Amino acid sequence: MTDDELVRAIEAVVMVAVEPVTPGLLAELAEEPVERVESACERLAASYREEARGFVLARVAGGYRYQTHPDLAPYVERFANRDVSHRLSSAALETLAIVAYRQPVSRAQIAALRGVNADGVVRLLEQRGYVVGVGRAQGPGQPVLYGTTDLFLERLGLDNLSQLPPVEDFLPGVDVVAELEDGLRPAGAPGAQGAGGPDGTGD
Amino acid sequence: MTDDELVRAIEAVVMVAVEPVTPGLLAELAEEPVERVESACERLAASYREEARGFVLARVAGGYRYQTHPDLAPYVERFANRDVSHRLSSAALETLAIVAYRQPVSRAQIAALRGVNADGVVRLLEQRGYVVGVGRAQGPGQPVLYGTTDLFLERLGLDNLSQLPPVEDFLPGVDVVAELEDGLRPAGAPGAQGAGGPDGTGD
Amino acid sequence: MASVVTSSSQVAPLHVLAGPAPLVVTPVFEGPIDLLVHLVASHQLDVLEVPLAPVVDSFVQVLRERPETVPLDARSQFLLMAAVLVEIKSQRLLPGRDDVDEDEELGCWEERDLLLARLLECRAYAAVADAFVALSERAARSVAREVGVDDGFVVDAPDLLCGVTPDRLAQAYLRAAAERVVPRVDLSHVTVDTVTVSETVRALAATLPAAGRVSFRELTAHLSARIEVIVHFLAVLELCKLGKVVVGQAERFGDLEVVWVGEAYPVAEALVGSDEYEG
Repeated sequence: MTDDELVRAIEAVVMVAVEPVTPGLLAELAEEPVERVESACERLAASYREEARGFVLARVAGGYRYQTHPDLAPYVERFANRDVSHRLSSAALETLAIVAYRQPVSRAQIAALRGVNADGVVRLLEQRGYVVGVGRAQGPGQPVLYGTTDLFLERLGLDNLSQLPPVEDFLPGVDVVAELEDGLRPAGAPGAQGAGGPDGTGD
Repeated sequence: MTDDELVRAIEAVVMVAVEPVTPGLLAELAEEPVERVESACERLAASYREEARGFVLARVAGGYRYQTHPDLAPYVERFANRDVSHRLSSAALETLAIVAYRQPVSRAQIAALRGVNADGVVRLLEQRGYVVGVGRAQGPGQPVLYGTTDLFLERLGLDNLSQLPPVEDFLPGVDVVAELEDGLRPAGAPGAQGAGGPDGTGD
Repeated sequence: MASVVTSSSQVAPLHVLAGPAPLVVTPVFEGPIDLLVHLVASHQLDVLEVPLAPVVDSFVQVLRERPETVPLDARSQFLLMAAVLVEIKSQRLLPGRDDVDEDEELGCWEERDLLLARLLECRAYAAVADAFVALSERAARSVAREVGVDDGFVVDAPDLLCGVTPDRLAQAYLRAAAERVVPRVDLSHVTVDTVTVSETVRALAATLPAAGRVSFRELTAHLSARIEVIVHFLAVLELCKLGKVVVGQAERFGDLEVVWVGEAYPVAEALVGSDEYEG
């Protein structure tokens, strides 16, 4: 393997790694001696510094990873704190409601209930501190089970979970059932809010 | 902001993004015009290509993201935990193609075209996150209209729908059309052989 | 491989579907079924001379005896081809061919063109599906970075729950937990025929008892659309099945004669069973 090839392989692997990649693992992947890999990494890191890239190849916790150059922290911070919207989307709110009423619940269970993948929404809710992993389910894969946080209770003005309103109170009357299908209209469509809550037979 | 600063900011922000970053968002963060940001991104992507980096700055689903160079798939594959999940069946792929080219389209329209019920296939595609309800049709029942998602674009490595290969390129050749037409000639029409159709292709 | 009892000996087979076509054996034809369809469609073989029952029988026999020799593709191909043959033959057997007016003939072409367009479009999408696979395989060779912002960066969490009350949360739960209502299928694009078989059965039951012996041609003389003739044909068959009429034919391919033999004024409800023909 030429030096160039080795450097390219390092760039590719480190780019997609979530955790710092050890020189040992890189050496294994490239089938090259660790020393050679390590010196290639150092050269690469130096070249990024010289070229004044917006990122650096940092040696962290025994491995290499890409991180942003400290100079650019203001942009990264602004990016991280950007507020796409100041409200939860209805998809996120529904997911939060499922966690609130069904906790502890796994992402797969949420997805099964909502009919769509829930990973992104759960991650958002977790980032915002409204839900948190509270344990792991038995069984294959031992998926994380989620529950709501104190912050969630606080923001809703509740003392504890037993104060969540019983959902039965919101089940529609028989006369409303006929209008349920209209409730499938995407939220925000004119009239969607009208008939005392959109669809939902509760089961 | 100098060109160099802009490029560094772009590198930093895209490096920490989980999803493709739109030029609009980059422009907002850098407080620069979108056009300038976009051309800086293009120059940056070109420079990575020229330097034969192990990663590329790709334009996918309307934004920029870092991804590994295809050459290095052998190294990355052994490392990244990829969703090598189940391939789509040809029925699912054909339905996906119909949604992609005809969106927004209802399940009934898909079924009418394919000649078979499309509910199961559409549900599968929805679960996989490739299609999503994008609205409702006017008219009785207000059926859900489906369109493709950003994930679909990402999986195909496309920036936007206009990059889909033109469907005309995939129409069968003239010989096949003639044969299909033969098979469809109103059978038993005594003069059908010579009379030719209104389309004039006759035999 | 295919011995064809026609004047023409060099006929290109119809490449409608890939894969080996199931073979069929009939008194006048022996060979792949797609070739049979091609010969019929190109008028090199008169479909009226091809009994279709043996075609199906021989295929079913092969299915029974050596099911492993008929892959799924071949089975579906056979079904498609057999359906095409049955359709062609049933159209030829329908009376009233000679006096179709030009509009209807045009309508027929129009229908055929629509069908052709649909077939072509489906074919194109199938090819596109292959292109999608190629595209996604190419795209899969690149892996996207999805590492996200480092924990070192402070992320202020704005109150996204601003304005959300416990009641709204409960309603959101009901929305989420509700069984997904299956959207009704939109039939608005389907042209609904104005006349159905069951209606026609009732109409015939009202008129036939007093009509005596009528020919099917007379019975359908006032009709302008082919679909109405077909509906009448199905209605007569339905009445025949119910034992209300007897259908006779003086000569092969001669006009059908219809005679009412049921009670004079049948109760309409007795004929309700034919509703399933609707649509």
